[in-house]
Amino acid sequence: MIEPILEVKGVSKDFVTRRSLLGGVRDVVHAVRDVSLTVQAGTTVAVVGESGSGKSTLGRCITALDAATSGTIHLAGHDVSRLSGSSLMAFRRTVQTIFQDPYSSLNPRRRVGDAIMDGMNIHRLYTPAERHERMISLLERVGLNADHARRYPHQFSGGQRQRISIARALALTPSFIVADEAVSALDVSIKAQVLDLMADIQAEHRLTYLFISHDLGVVRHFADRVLIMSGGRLIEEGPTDQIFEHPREEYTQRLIDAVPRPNPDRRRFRARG
Amino acid sequence: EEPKHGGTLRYGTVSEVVSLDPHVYGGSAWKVLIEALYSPLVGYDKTGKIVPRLAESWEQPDARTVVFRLREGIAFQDGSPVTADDVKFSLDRLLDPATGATLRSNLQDATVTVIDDRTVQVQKASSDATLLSVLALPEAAIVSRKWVESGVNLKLQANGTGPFMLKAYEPSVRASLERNPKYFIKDQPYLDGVDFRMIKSDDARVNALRSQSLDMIDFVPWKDIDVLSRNAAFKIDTAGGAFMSLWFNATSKPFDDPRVRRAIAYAVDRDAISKAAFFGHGKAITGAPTPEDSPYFNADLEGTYKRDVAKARALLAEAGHANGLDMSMLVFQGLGIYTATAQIVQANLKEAGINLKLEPVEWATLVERKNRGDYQSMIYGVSVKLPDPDAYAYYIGADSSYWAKPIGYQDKELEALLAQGREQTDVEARKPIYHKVEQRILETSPWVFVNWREQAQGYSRKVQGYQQLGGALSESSPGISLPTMWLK
Amino acid sequence: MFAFIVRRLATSLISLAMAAGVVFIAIHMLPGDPVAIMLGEQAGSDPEAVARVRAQLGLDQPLGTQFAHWVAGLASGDMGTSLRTGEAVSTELARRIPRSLELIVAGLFIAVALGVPLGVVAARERGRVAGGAAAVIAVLGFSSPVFVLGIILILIFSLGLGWLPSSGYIPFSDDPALHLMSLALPALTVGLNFMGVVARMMRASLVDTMSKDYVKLARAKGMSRSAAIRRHALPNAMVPVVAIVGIRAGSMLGGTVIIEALFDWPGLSSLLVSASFARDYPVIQGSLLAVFAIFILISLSIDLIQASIDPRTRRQTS
Amino acid sequence: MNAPEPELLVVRNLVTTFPSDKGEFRAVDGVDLSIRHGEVVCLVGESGSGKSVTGFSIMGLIDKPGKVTADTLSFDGLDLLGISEAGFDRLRGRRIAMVFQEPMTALNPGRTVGNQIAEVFRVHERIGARQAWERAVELMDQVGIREAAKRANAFPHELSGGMRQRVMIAIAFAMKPDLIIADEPTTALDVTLQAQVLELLFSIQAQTGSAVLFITHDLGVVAEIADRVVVMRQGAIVEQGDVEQIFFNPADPYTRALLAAVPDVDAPRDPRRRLSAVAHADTMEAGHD
Amino acid sequence: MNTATISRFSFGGVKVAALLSAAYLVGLVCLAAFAPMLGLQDPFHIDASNLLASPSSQHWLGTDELGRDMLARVVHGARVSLLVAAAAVAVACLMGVAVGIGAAFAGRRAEAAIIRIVDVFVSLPEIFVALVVLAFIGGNLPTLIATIGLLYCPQFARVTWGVARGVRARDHVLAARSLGAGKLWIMWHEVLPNMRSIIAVQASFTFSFAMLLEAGLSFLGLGVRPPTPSWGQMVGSLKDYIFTNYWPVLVPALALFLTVLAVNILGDWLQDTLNPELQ
Ligand SMILES: Nc1ncnc2c1ncn2[C@@H]1O[C@H](COP(=O)(O)OP(=O)(O)OP(=O)(O)O)[C@@H](O)[C@H]1O
Ligand SMILES: Nc1ncnc2c1ncn2[C@@H]1O[C@H](COP(=O)(O)OP(=O)(O)OP(=O)(O)O)[C@@H](O)[C@H]1O
Ligand SMILES: [Mg+2]
Ligand SMILES: [Mg+2]
Ligand code: NI
Repeated sequence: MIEPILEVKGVSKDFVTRRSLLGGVRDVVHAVRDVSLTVQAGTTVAVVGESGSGKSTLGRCITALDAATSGTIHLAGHDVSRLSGSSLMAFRRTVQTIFQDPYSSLNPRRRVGDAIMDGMNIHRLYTPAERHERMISLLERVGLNADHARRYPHQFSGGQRQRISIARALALTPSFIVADEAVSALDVSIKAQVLDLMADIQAEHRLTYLFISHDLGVVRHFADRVLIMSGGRLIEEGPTDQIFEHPREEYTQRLIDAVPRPNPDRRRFRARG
Repeated sequence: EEPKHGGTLRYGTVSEVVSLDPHVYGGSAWKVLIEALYSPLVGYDKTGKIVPRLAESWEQPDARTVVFRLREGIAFQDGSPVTADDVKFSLDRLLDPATGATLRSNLQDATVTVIDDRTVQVQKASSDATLLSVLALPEAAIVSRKWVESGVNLKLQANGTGPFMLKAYEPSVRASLERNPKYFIKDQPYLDGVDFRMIKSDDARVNALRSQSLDMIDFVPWKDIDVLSRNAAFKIDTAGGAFMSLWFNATSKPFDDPRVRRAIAYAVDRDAISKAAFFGHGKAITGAPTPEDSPYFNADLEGTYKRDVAKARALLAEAGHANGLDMSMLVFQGLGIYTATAQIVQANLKEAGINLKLEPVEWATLVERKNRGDYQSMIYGVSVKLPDPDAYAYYIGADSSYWAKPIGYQDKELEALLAQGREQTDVEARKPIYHKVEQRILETSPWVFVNWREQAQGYSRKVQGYQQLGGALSESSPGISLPTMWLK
Repeated sequence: MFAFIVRRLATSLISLAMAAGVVFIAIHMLPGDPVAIMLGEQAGSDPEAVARVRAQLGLDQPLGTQFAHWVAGLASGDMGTSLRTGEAVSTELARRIPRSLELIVAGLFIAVALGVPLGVVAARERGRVAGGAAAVIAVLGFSSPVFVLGIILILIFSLGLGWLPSSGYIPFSDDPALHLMSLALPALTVGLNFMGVVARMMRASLVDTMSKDYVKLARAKGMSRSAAIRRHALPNAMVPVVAIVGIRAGSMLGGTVIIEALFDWPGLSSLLVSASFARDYPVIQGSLLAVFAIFILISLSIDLIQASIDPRTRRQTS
Repeated sequence: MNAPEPELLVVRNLVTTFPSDKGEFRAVDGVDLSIRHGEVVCLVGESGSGKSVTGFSIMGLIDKPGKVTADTLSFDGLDLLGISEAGFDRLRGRRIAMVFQEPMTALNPGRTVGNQIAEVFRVHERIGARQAWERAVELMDQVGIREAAKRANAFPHELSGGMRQRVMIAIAFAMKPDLIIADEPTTALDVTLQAQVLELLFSIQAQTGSAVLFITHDLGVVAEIADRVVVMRQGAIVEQGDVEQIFFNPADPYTRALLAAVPDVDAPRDPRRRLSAVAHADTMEAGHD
Repeated sequence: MNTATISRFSFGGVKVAALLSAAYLVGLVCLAAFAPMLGLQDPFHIDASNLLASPSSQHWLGTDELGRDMLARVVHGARVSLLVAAAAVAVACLMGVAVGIGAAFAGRRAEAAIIRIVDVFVSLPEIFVALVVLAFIGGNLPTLIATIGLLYCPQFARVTWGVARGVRARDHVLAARSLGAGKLWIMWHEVLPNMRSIIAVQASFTFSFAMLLEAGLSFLGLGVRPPTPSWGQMVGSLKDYIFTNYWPVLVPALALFLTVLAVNILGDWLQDTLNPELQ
């Protein structure tokens, strides 16, 4: 019953940031270096690390939004480097991304109903009437209602927007979702709502999440396994509780220690005045 | 008043001088400039009479020959003497097609012979009463063989025998002249110099005169003639030197039929055009375009084509266009007089049942399409080419290389009459011939003559000694007057 | 930075070469024969004369040969000779370009000097009468054709008050003071016409930057509102204004025909137009090439100016 | 507890409104707040609850057409509502300073950071450019920017997020103000950076004795630093009190819900994976702006 | 250029002004549309005895240089002027936007190449282009429209390119890609809706310039064929008489002026309306 849905082997990604006069490469950023990992279907794997450690880049390589410089990626039965034409379309249907910023990931000039139906339109699924019906039911599923379909993104709160992004990702009934900092921008209460919703949907559809975050509290609460990245490398990996309680790497320990605890008795920066 | 020496005349011209080649016509300002820099063998004086220039005298042994006797001791501005050889060289240069000389067709098959150092003979193959008047035009300027053959650029430099010398020149912008102290007429010119400024924009030119940054301008726009005349500070001299006409492509239907052309001649309201397009500074031509002061002027023809819409309709019906006619007309778009005239003609023709479509074009296209015969009709302003009725031959004669030739009109009867007229030198004998010529022209109407337009020079009151001539010499008037003009 | 400039110039050179080729073909395809026009009424339709003069000028050769000839000439710094005037095109351009640049620079200076304050007022007083009035004044400049504007200025300053000459170009070497006076009206016309665009751009851009956090921070530091706007918002808001001024300057090089005619200012535009009317191919080619080349330099300097205002753009521009 | 110190800032019934299509929108609706000398007060609440607007209202930086009214708005005995514009300018930056949330947008991209710090001195003290620059470099050194003399010439985009936030802090502390309003100064940073910045901020605060109004929605941070906590919701204060009282003994259900929603890093995973005790109230219904 | 900047290219948000402008323009369009039915005088009737007349009971707005009724000509002239400007804006907009968006999605090298070429076109002198077109095709209304459209196309291209460059980096474009959207889909659904308001402003600008350019071009013969009146052509020919009779030129000049003003005010209002975030 345990089968890997994602297998990443030796993936690196370089960005050229400066070119010479004739267009030759002058400067390179090694955003991801030789990363390998496997993810089992139906689980949540968190990718953790400081800003700039290559988390998003890895996510984009896995979802074929960026091409890896080297290494192989197999996801949901596809070789990601060989996607084209119909296989690309099939891949796009099964793999979805929820983006970090709930505002910028929705087109401010399009009604959210249309945004949710986009995937179905692109893949020409269902009749227009069915699409509409499905869109409404998705909206309801994420706790909104049919009236909201005709509104623009700015007319929603951050949490609502994030839920719309989720509805959009679910419209194509994917089996794998990369959630790139999907809840980082939300405040506590809304963050909680969104995480609950994601958990519910995972339970229903046996979804797999690659959950990118640097919020360790959320990760501890939400993930089955945790990967720690630093400087583009995968430096530690393991089940969530093990990582938090017995980290092997000193770096991981430092990350965990840096999290401010919601407990006035454990102050580090400032004594009570 | 006694003329005073000195001073520089600032003269604004509408046309832009782009070349100083004295043999290739380059617009009215060019003509004045060339006349100031160079001299022909003979020239015109302020009354239109032919007078000595480089030649002190001449003889016409027969109707096809002139023998010139050069003045003694005259020199080009670079100091070299003017010889009979220079005269031959200059006239031969006129005849060389590679020069593109304006007068080449007028002088076709002429031969130039040097008789001695100061005597030259010009002879045409057949009788030509116009020979002397042609050689008196500024375009027949004499240049120095040595100088030209030294490889100078005639378009940019000048070395003549005229009253003035070139001091500075920027093509199409300005030319500054200074007095030629060695000018062969004693005491002339009176001015120390002339500053030519080429100002295409009518308003800019007029405003410059008004604000006194210029002393004199040419082509005072018709709309401003009255306004400026009323201003005591300025004097406006006008003379009819050019006439407006409608040309037809006689090689194709419907204009191969003279009745159609005549119908149009009847339909046009010449007074309205004179009034509206020329602000009253035009004069209807109901007869033929011979200036009134010419001895060949024939008052009997006046009124041949008075506006008569009924007659126009009748002629059209006769020609088989009883149900009306569609035609198009090329109109040069750059000048208000053309577009205004065109619109009035359009309205006039409508009344006669002709639906005229106007095609506004720029000059180069107009030239190209006319030369290709790719047009039905067009409006054109013609300046009188010669102070001689043989001008008709250049307008519509079969051999003419005047650029109206491609209109495709040919008439044997007219050709014969024109040849006859050219062979005679006696005015009285020529008169009846040219009356017949004009009659024939009006009968066949290759062109519809519209009106004389007044050409006006405007100048401030301190400018003295200017004489405006009419007819063919209208354009040359400033050039003729320059040596004896002076500033108060 | 250096590499950026070199690369930019290299790509520009390629586009310049392409433009030159296209222009060459286009103008030679134009109907109309320069020789027929040059020779005028009487000789211009004499086929023999036309043919001989064409041969003399090398116009009878195949277009490819002519092009090769022209390019070869360019490579050795020879832009050819004007068919009409017989003058070297480079001489003619060397005379005209400075005059055009002078007019444009003076005009743009006026446009900026008037447009920027108008835009600033319109932005700062947004939603109030003063702001609306500033916006309307700005539009006044470009809401009537330039010739109408120019004539109005002549009526007022030249014929009415008699302060300035109505037209005419007086070389600086002849009389510096008169030269500046002759420049005044045409430059003012260019300036007023363009002022509106500058003002609207300025206003839009400033409204945008005024609400930026760094302006708020400047105020939080204790700066007054106007000082914060002047020192922090304005420089950054100038970026798009610089761009539009630059682009416009480029298009004005050959686009001030009407003004040059009205004020008798012998600049590049009138040369280009009269050469075009006369089909003086070498002059047309040369002027257009000069316009393109200058524009390329202008757009490069826009980028450099923008980079100096906003250092972030330094790396982004390709 | 110590004897109550004199109040530095007193706010009574602060109302800040913005015009909108549906009439006036009350972004802040009757806030009462007071801060003593040297005290750290945290302002928490969900997004859009009016935290930032409260901060800007106190700073006098609400631009037209926004409108600020209050029964009392006094700073160290000065009436901020009655004060002249120029008078307020002299206060800002010198006695009340502000740290912005996003240093990238709050720093002028076109000026060097040294210049932007030096500006504070130039605005408030009549000193030369040279001297101001030297003091800016000194200050940068104090906030832990290595090679300060060199870095002062850098443009904001050439610095890392952490360094930029240090520059912001330097600007705020430059004149050793009595009150610093810090609007989510660490939200954009990752945990390790956040820890560094907080440490810096409060070590300087300890030296200068400034009072701090710290706006955040991270309850972890609040627990770390606050003396007192103010909880806002929809423009109004729902509860305020000592940090222990709020965390251990919250009175308001909303406060309780907020606290419950914080995932605990140190607790093993709850198999039900339920966090949200806040009712699915769509607190930010459409048209909130 | 900065995209947000252009999107804020607004006037002051004075709704009354927008309303007045709209009323003026609607009135103008109606006048133009029903011009032949208004019982005006014949705009082509030439009266050589009454040139450049000032207003009278017979000719409410006076007469032009050929004695034609100015009122009739201004009203009829509105047809051509409005049509030319509107159609030219449409041409410029369609082509410019296509090029601008296309460039932004064409890849690094192609993008640089396209923009350099656009630059060349931006600097191409208007009159020269008009001349080439005129000489090749000749002057008529469709050509005029196409020419003016073509002339303003590069500016549209540059502006939309700037916006598209900003938008293409936004997350919602990435989101669309992750849904499987192709380039065309992205251009149409993700990028285009974000430039509507900028296009509105640029269009209002262009509309003004097109109206004025028509005046400039008519002296080249690229304008409308006489005697059909257009404001530009009327101003162009009547300006010659400004020193003698200032009245006639004032009429079309004022019509131009008011229209440009109205269009600009309306353009700003439209920009705000097309931006759902500002509602
Ligand atoms: N398109 C790009 N071009 C050049 N460098 C890039 C590009 N995208 C990312 N990088 C660089 O690659 C590195 C990894 O970036 P990435 O966005 O994957 O980090 P991250 O872990 O997601 O960080 P964050 O937590 O801030 O989102 C960074 O140094 C970044 O600057
Ligand atoms: N200039 C303004 N014009 C109109 N409305 C405004 C303005 N500034 C803020 N608002 C509104 O006031 C309300 C409170 O905003 P504020 O920025 O104070 O929220 P916040 O509590 O700081 O939220 P966050 O945690 O997201 O920063 C919001 O609904 C916001 O849309
Ligand atoms: Mg990331
Ligand atoms: Mg806030
Ligand atoms: Ni831009």
